[in-house]
Amino acid sequence: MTNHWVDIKNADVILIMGGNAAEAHPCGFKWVTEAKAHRKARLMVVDPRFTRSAAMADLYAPIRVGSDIAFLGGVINYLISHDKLQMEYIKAHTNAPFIVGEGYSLKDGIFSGYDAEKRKYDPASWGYELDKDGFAKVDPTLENPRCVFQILKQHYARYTPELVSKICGTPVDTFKKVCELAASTATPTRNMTIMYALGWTHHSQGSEIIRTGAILQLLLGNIGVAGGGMNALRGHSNIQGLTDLGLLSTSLPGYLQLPKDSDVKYDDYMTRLTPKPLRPNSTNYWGNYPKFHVSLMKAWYGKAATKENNWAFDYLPRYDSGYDIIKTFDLMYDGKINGYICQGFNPLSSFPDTHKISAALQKLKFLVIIDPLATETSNFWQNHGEHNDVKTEDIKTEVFRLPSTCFAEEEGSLTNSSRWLQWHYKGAEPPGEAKGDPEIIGELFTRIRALYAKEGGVFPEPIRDLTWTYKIPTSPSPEELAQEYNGRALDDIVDPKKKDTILAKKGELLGTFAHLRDDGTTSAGCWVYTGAYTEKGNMMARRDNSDPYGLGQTLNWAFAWPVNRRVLYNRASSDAAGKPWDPKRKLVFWNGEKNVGSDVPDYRPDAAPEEGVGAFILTAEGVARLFAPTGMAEGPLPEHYEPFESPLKVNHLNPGHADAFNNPAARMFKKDRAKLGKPEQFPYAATSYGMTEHFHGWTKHLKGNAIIQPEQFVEVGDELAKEKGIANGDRVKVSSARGHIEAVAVVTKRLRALDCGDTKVHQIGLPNHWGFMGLAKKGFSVNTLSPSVGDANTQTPEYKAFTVNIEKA
Amino acid sequence: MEMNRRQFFKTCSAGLGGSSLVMLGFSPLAAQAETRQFKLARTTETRNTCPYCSVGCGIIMHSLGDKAKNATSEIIHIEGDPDHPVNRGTLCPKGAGLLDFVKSPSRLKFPEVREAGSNEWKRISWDEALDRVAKHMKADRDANFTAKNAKGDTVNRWITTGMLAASASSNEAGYLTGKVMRSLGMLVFDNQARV
Amino acid sequence: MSSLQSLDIKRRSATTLPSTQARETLEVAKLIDVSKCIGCKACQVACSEWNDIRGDIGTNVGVYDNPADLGPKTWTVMRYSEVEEKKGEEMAFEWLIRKDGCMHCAEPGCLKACPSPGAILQYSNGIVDFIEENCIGCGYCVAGCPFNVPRISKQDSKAYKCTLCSDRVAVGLEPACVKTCPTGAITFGSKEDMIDHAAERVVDLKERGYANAGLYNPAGVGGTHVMYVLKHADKPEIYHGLPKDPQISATVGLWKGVMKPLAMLAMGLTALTGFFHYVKVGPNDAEAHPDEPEDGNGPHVIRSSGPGQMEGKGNVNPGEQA
Amino acid sequence: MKPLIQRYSDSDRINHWIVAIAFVLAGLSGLAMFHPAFFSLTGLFGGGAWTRTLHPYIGIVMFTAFVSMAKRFWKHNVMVPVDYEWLKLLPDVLTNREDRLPKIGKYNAGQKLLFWMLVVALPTLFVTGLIFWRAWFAEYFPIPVIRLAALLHAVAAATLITGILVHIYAAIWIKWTVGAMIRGSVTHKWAKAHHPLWYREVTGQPATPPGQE
Repeated sequence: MTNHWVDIKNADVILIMGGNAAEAHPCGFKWVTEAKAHRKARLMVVDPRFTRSAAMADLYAPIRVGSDIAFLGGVINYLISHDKLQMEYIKAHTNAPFIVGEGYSLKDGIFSGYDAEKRKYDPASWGYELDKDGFAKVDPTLENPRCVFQILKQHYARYTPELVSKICGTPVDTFKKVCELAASTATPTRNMTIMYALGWTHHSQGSEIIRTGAILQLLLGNIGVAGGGMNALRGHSNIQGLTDLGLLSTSLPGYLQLPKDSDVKYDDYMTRLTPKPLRPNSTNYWGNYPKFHVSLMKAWYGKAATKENNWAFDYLPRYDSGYDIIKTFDLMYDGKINGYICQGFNPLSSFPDTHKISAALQKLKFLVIIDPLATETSNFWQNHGEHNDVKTEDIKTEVFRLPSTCFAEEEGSLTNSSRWLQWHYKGAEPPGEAKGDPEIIGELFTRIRALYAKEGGVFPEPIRDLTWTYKIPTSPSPEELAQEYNGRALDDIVDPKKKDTILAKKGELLGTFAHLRDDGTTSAGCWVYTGAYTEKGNMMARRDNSDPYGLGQTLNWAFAWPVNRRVLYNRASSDAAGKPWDPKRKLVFWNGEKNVGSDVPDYRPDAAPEEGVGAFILTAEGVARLFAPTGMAEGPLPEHYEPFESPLKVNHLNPGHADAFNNPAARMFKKDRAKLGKPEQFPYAATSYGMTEHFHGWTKHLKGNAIIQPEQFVEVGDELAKEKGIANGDRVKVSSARGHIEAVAVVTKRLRALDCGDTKVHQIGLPNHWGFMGLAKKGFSVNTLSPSVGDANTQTPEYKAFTVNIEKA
Repeated sequence: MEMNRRQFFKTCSAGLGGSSLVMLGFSPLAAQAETRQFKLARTTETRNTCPYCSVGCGIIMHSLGDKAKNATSEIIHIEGDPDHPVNRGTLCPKGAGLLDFVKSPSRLKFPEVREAGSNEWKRISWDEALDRVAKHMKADRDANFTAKNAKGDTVNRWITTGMLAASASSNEAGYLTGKVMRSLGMLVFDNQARV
Repeated sequence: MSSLQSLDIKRRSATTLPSTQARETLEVAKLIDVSKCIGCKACQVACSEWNDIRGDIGTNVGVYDNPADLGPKTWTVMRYSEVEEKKGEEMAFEWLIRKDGCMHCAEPGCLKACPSPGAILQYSNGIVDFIEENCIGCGYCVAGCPFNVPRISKQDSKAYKCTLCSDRVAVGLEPACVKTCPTGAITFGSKEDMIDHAAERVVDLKERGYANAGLYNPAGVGGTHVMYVLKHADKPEIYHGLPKDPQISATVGLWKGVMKPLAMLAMGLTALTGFFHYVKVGPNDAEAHPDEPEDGNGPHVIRSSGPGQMEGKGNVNPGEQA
Repeated sequence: MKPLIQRYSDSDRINHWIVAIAFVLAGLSGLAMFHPAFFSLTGLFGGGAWTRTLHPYIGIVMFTAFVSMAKRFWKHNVMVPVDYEWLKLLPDVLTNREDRLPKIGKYNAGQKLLFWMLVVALPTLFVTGLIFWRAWFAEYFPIPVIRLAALLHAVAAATLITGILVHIYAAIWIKWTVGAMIRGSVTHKWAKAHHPLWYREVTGQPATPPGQE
């Protein structure tokens, strides 16, 4: 989240789209009801279903699954055509004035630089026009036809209300009401917050949907302000933490990246990942990449990482491509993966195309499960009739199931959506012989290291040299690990501006990542977390919940990364001159000497307004990127494309170009593309999601939750049900090109048929909480139906938009 | 309670006896009416965070005993932490049911292995389980480690064994897992952020 | 009599004498603001977790209402209704979700109907509580309650319902469902505070187009210690059958009201009349009349209306008649 | 030893006393649950819960036994014109001036009315009792029906008890009547005095009521 949970109470308008906060984050949703009760805020929900969030909304708009970019593009069109823009904010804090190079173009939904075979773009043509010093040219008057603002206007001129209504199926008048309510926050004294979750990420153009939301918020001046922001409501208690710690295929901790094959030399890697500022006044904080990287390598390899061996650069694996879960299980399906470790994860239920996942798992030589619960994946080799029809004797996988502790039996920190690292304590002994995760990993690693020491083996150096200074080698303690990722001074750190002052003495825990060095004199396992465990103690365990400014800024509760900033880009809560947009909701402003306020400035504290330092310190531009020349796989501006399985036969935005029907840059393997359903056999749009009573597949193992939602069901609109002769409570069979499931039908008025031009689109809801294990009634994995195709940038599977057929069972 | 045959006869004899007793003034005292005793009166409180969604609600776990050595601290109740600035003591239907997670009959208790082709779990010791896994991993790494790519550049990667890390494990466990798996050269490595 | 001093008893079931009246304690109330309720069932789970009760894992019959009804191990349950109602000028689709459970009436129908002394207590703070040790499992409370809340367990034939967490309130804590409610739809405090809070909420709801928003605190049962804020207070029945003007049914009123003294009187007077009649008129003894000639020597006719009785079979025990 | 006339057969009497005993037990347990003053009567049945458990079963015994009794006695209880005459002379009945009463058969009008009251009350008790028998049947009935059943049950029970009190008193008041139901036989005098037509019927003697010649 750019802001945080409690800050939602400061909002005047709340848009919940691509998420269902009332059901998936009820205690966070409290702050929506607080905003409604105490600020007269208005809640609007845009969702294919009338969810329990919609039950609380002042305005609900139905939408066809997968057409979010068209909807948001339409709102942007409305803002521009009705001049409902916060122009001062746009000029001060966005790259609207930047001038784009001539090479850029968009025709029939395809941007310049597209290679049709490789389904890849070369972003070179999207770059800014640079001056002789390498800085981007700007036109403060915003008149230049190739400045970002004009290109944006031109781009979204096509998203007229009528076309949006035809693509999304949302009635025009309802759509206009959403636009008016959003437009009402174009003034400095009214802010809108957007709360989204997997409803936006689970698409083949998920990242671009989120960028469209960000553009919308920037045009309204709602980023970096109290009650504003782009707020991703993360799914798991520590999904934010593990993302920050770089537990993703090509990542390193702190959003650093692993080297590629093409980074043959250390300098290639460094130059590729250390950006140059695009404006003279841009902080361009990523320019400190070497400090973070070297500190990481010192934390991991200690003395073995020296300047001479480029800080143990070759100890890091280089990647030829990402190994996301769709690619992984495709390789596994082809027998190219021998071993797999599932720690607290249930792929058989949560990955797309369950039959393919099951077939892939059967090819494994060994599978290791580390989990507190008995999951479906651990029993993938058992035949459970229609719910898991496999031949046990033919499956040769050796499966190890290791019992781990649950939250109550372990100590450590979790990072929530608001980037708060919160420490928790152990309250009970684990059942039986269960062990904590650090102990299991510690035991495993020390044995592997011992085997390499005894028997030798291939490239043992990184295993031998990995720092392991834990008092109990087989069971590293949470404090030791927290101190390691926080980072230490390996030598006295001197203040570059004032040579006599020592910022941190040798051996001390560092207080901020500003003290990190690229000369090997500092270590930090995860630079964004520096400041979590300092000489002043465990900041994550702080419990002072005082809120001195009444804006919900509880800076002394736990620790928020980066350096306890609670609202990111909070300098943008003031104008160019440093004066707050809204005097009643001040975040960070210039008080004549310093940038101060109710939050730790996301900005150089002593940067005076005259210096014109941009408020977005991590971008090379120094300001927010309406137009993104780099970073996105499918284009600098979000464009609407259909999901890979769409009930429509044509993309009404770009009917002319075959490649522009769905995301031209999304990767899909041949065998998965062959299993895409056509509207003729599978006419109904479907989306899979979670209910408030259950947490994914965990809580079906819990009696309390099994009672309140005992049996698998699908939600069917009453019009479609009448057509198909399905009565409420009947058993129905839902099938896609990849398989079928059976469940009870909940016939409801909360799912309406949508008119998308000449096609009437029915939508079906598929909650995914059941399986062949647990206390609740046995059920099917809903992902038996979902397609194996992911977002072009993150490869997050398209769980939220595919097509199915339905009939009485 | 419903009458069955054995109870019927027992009743008749008791009824006769009982009524005669009543006549002699020995009527059973009206039971002491009492609301339920407050069950948290002497429990130990431990602060924790709900493991489910990313609101990160604060919870208080009440466990038996006062941490005396001989008393195993069993959790008997979990409630919201009123001091936590986000949930202020509230919990959603999942958080409010956390006790059933700690107590779930599906909790795994012992390391088990399913041998190739077998159709049942076999309980094994931690040592055996970890040794066999370590051997599997080393064997696969040694067999399939890619030191150089087709062009001959150093890549040092191992892509034939992968891992999915738990998004409910702590930052400390996550950091250690990341550090260990990268030291082995693992690229097939993800967590729930991917889905 | 309850051993918890802080919960003084105002009224005991099946007890003709008044309970202790000396102390005046704070009257508490739980306010359920349906307009803020997201139907997440956290209150159901918190209630079952606090009270250590778990209903059965049922089936889905096509609705979200799980469990389908209150039960001996389900003391509160969410009821879902999909309706079209007026909002401002035009009709709008609404998903009304109401937390059902004991209303803790000021005039509790259950307590009035209960035949067992001390099985149902009304404390001076307004809580109506079932004391299961004294419950005889007759089910009268089910008949007495205007909201159909009490449930009799098939397992132990005891009556169960929401206790408004009398054990927590007794030590000064708020009920478990109140504490856990994520959106603060359920609030707890003095009845006075809750009425004020409800008034604030009604103002906000009226501004959002719900002209008939109001507080549901039915006078028919003397007001309740569980109150609702409803967007459509003029039509409570659309909230899955919330009674419009609940009160103790006339039939129960009769049965547990006038019938009792009337019946006692009838039986008492009959017995007394008989006794004094006997005192006055004395026995009617045919044997006291003088003998008649036919008396002594008539034939021994032993014949009765019963079948199979053989004539003349003397079965009279001579000693009997003397 | 005076000669006797058979008034009730053995099975009549057994049947009657089964109903009577069941009535007492059902009555006491019913009253225990009807009025708080009587709640201590639950002690006779081993406590409140046992009282609630046993009452319906006892009620069923009473009802079934009464059905067979009704089959036996209903013919003698059909109202005839002379009964209404008898009723008009109630003051004479109550002051033992039987001589002024018309000649009546096996049962007088009071007894007949009681019989028909029972024929109404007991089935009502049975049906309404089943309806709100919480353990087995109550769940199948809507609550308003249960409320009505409870009320009718109370009304029928009160009527029944009052009626039986009169019945018991009458049996004590008219001497030797209890003996008639216990041993089954009455003396000639008793029969002639109280039930002359019945007397004539069983003995073939013209019955001249005592004190009238």
